[in-house]
Amino acid sequence: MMRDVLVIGGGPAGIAAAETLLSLGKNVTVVDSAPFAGGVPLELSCKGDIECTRCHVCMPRDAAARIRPSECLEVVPMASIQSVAIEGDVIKVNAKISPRYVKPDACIGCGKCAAACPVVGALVAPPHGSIPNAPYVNRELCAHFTSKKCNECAKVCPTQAFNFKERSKESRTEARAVIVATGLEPIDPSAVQHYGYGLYPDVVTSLDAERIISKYGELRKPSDGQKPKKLAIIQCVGSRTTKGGVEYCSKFCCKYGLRIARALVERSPDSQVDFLYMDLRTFEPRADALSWIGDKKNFMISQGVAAKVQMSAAGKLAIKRTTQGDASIEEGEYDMAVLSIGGQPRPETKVLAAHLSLPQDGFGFISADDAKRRIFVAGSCKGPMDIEESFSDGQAVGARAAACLGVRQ
Amino acid sequence: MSGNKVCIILSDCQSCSGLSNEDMNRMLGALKGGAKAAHALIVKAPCIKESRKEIRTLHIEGCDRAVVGMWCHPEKIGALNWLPKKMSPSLIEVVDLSIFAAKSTKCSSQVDKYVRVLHASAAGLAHAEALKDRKIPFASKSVVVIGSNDRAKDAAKSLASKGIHAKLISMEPMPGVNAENLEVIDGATTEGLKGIPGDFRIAYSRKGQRKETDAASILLVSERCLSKAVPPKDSKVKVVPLEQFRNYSAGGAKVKGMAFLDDLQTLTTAADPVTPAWHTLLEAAKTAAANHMADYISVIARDVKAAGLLEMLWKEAADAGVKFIRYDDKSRPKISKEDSTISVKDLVLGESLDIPADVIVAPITTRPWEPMFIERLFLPSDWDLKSRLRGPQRGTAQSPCDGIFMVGYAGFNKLLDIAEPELDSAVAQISAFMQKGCHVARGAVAVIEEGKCSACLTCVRTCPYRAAIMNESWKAEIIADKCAGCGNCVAVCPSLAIELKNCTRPQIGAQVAASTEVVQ
Amino acid sequence: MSDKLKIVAFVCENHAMSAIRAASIAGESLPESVRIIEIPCTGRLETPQMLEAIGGGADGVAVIGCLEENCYHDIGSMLARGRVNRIKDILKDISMEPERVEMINAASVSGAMLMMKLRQFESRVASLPVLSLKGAIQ
Amino acid sequence: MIRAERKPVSEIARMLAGKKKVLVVGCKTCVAIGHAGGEKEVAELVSALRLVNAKEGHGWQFEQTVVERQCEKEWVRPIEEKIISADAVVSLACGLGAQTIADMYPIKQVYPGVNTMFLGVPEEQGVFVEKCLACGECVMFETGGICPVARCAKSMRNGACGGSADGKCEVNLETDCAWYMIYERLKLQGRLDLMTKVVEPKDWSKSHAGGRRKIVRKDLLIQPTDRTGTEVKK
Repeated sequence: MMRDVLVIGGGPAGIAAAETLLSLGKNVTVVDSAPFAGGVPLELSCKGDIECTRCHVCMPRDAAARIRPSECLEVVPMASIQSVAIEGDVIKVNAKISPRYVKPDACIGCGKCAAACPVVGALVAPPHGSIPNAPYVNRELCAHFTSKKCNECAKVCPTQAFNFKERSKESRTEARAVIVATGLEPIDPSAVQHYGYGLYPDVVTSLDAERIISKYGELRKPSDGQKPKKLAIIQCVGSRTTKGGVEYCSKFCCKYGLRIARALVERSPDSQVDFLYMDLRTFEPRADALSWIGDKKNFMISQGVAAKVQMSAAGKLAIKRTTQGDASIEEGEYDMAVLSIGGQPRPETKVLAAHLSLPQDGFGFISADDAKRRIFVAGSCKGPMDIEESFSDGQAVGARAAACLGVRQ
Repeated sequence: MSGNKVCIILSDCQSCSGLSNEDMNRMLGALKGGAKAAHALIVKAPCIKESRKEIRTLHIEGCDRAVVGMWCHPEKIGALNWLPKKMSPSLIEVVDLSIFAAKSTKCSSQVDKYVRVLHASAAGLAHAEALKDRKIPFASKSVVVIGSNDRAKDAAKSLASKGIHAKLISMEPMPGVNAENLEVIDGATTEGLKGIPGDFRIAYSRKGQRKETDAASILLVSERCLSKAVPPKDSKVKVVPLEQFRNYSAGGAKVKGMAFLDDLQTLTTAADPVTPAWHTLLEAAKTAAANHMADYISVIARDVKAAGLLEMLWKEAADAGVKFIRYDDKSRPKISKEDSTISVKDLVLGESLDIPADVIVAPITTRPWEPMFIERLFLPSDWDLKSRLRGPQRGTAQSPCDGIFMVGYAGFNKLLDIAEPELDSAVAQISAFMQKGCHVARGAVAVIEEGKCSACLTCVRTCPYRAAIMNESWKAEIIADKCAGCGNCVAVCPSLAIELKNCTRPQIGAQVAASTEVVQ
Repeated sequence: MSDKLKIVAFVCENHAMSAIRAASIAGESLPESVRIIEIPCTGRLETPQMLEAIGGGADGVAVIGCLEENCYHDIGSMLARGRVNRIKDILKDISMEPERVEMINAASVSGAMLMMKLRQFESRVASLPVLSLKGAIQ
Repeated sequence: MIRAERKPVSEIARMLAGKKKVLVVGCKTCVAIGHAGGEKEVAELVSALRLVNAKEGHGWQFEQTVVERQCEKEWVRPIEEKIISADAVVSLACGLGAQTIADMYPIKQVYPGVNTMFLGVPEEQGVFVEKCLACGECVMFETGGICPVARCAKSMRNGACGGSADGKCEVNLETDCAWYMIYERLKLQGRLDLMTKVVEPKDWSKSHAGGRRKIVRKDLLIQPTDRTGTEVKK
């Protein structure tokens, strides 16, 4: 049936646009390829220990939790867009929804299935601020599909919300306006061999580190589950390079790197954290961005990007890096390395922009929207943005879309 | 303890609670047993339509309030219009017992814990009183934008284009700004603010007269950031502010060396850092290189903050011949007095260089951020500092008071490039706020007991919403329409003169006692 | 060891409660001995209430509020931390263990970390000598 | 305002050893405004003492009350029977209030619950700073409104002692040197000549050094004048 606005992509920008549209009296459908609408912040963890470090992870998720109960909002998760057609002033989109194996309205959020599931990562419980607020079964890992017929979760579920026979289905949506908010895709650093991602288990990307912290509440080494005593945070991985990455600066990794460093330093004063960066491109003045260091001893910040990560004789990670000032090469031994990876446009953004005939720049970012045909673009699919900026942009574009649909003032 | 008016309603969702029938009856017996509730009964699961109707028309004589024990989050059932009609909504407490259930072990061993949780809620609810939130329609239809920079102008214009009557109050004259339903009050300084969201009264003084205007919502737009960077006088170097580089570059003669600085503070002893707009700095450097305004063009910066796609602009400037030099905090660049060069120790190359710099272009922001600006405007007195440290709890531009939005340096101390989307988002939030059309004054507010106040001003200083003020008879008074019911004033008052409705001291004491009691 | 232990947790209804609800949906149950009391903001809590909680038989008092500078009511968790520190001084002064009272800051998204901190607090309180109060506080 | 700070609870508990009925009296003016002895602090002290009582079993029974101003006899009289029926009275008022009760009921043991500290102002919420010594002879007018007696650690009268480093007093590095501030203030007011004025030593007999002091207001005194027609004696 006819909706006012269709938001493609439920990340910070999509959620912000949806919230603004709902408060301006429009009904919204949010289509997202992930199991939960909420985007990358759903996998990120809070970086604050006592004081808030303003990483803005909770801002879009709280907004999603606020708009979740409203009836004028419809969320279609795990949907991959098949075709987009513009007939007259109606935009028709049909998408294929892959099976979730859980009926969201039946789930009462009691959490017993998440406790009962034997395989780590098979049953993904809904994090705070995810829409729909029901778990999702990862078909590759779930023992029901891979090996024996295990249905621990179905046995425990009080409302029989599990339905393993679910098939993927079609969904057709028509709307009078579309907001493209497909966001960014993390850059895979394994293309850059000298960081050793994929070779050494304790070299993790920032997203892996976030998943570990969100799951266990603290950072643990994937190799043996212990807390790392000495770790390095390497900035600009995959960004600002011409070999194995993107040429532009991904803008959010500096803000992210400093906050994950602060979280690790403040939560475990006994572990040593080294922060290796090229340029500090945070948005506050430099003094404010580094004011939290004070006289903490277990934090070292050095300008000079890590050149090489190897396994040292003692089984630790040996990281070669340029040092400040005298531009020599130094090597340090670390238990763990967190690669602060950048972001690049998703393949779906390129396909979608082609469908909607939106102009794209050299890197695949959408460079302009088309208000006449009521097609808008919000968030980091226009250019690298951090969570806060894409949230503001989402609100702005949401209001613009509502204005073009005629808001009664 | 007058616990007799409370009735505990337990929903017998067998499957969701994991309790067998006789567990449920044992629990009902324990609930009746405690002296906390006058009445306890079991109802069918509220997720079934008929049972919702039945609960709606429930009548329990002698009980005007109820604790409803449920086994899933109320949001799953949808709107809470199925609760007993005869009881005031503020006297019904819905408890989600699934939070307390042990996720893996057998549930029947949990009955005592559930009973204790319900008893604690009942003990607290016994002292509650019926409250109602009041909807106060907006008295004014206009929005006041305060700021004397072109971002404030854009904000006011875009609000006016959205059909909202906008008033722009700016300190500096704003010639030639006229649009349909936009009223410009320039050359005015704001004096103070009173009123509640939707009905603000802003006092301002213009040409010596003190006037007042009404507003439903306020947008504070401040672009300037604090800077006392004074260019060095005794050297022969010419300093061009970055903001005026465009008209300088039109007529500027060719010089031997031109240096762009990220922060003039490095050459002077100014305390506060300047946050330059890197987009304008890189554009200026590129145009300088493009029309050969100097033989040696350099950008001297602590960090080259060309974030995002600006990196491409940096690459273009570098290809056009601009040299980028990074210095360290400890070894700052210095202007030599005799010839016009800047000596700086390059961080990457490691040795110190003498950069020819007949002309220095640096961001020198002129108008300082006015601390008094915030003090007069309803926000807590030390808010101007705190506003920069505010967390994301209310989104990007929202201040603690509904209806007041802050953008640019008023919001976060961010680089000016970021203020663009933030401004549009603030305008979006204002149009959403105006769409609401009414301000909800909470029922559960703090109330000051007559005569107990010793006028110590602590609540006035503490209240984040500026709802506590001193009235004419020099006693504290809490404006009920502004209070958000956080209770911080209740805890700081030295004379225990303030009490928060439905969260009073006896209620918390009763809940603490009930939860530490051993259930038989 | 923890069935007899009683920990009273004053939880702020904004970020802290949604963190606990999210953790419960993700399958992490509350530690056995924690009893939750919901208050509009941790800034509402007063020192006598915490002392009466300990006197009334609680072995530990946890005050769970929002992160500082991200508090929904802006200053609540800062004031609460100040009062918890004052209670710690009083407890140390009357030779009781100050570790019985703790301030925990949690954002709505850090459910797992909050449960970990609560479990750590519960084990710390359990390791303290049993609180033998002859008469409860009248 | 008179500023006070509550004594450690253990010290108060030691005073109450062996007592049964304990009355804790607060005061609603200076110590309430200074968050030291108001109703909130009375409640806090009573719950802390109850905890001590539950822990060590002293068998105390507490009664808590607050009077408008404890340094006035008329305000203390309304709680007379409470005082008489109590074995010990803990007064959370400043020294004046505690001694008023002690003088009115000499047989009662009145214990101070707070240490009366100084006359001070709130520098920030929760931070109280001493700014007056009540030395009996105010000289503030010739030092630009900054009292050198109270705010200089050595009460210098003729300029700084010379030990201060970048404006901070050598005795306590947190506090500003009073004479540094006086110089800045006089420079602002254009009265720098006062810095060079030599002032004779201070007459400390007007302060507490001259024994307990007394103010007599003839216009308020309700007393027959002395038959011999001489002035009323000091």
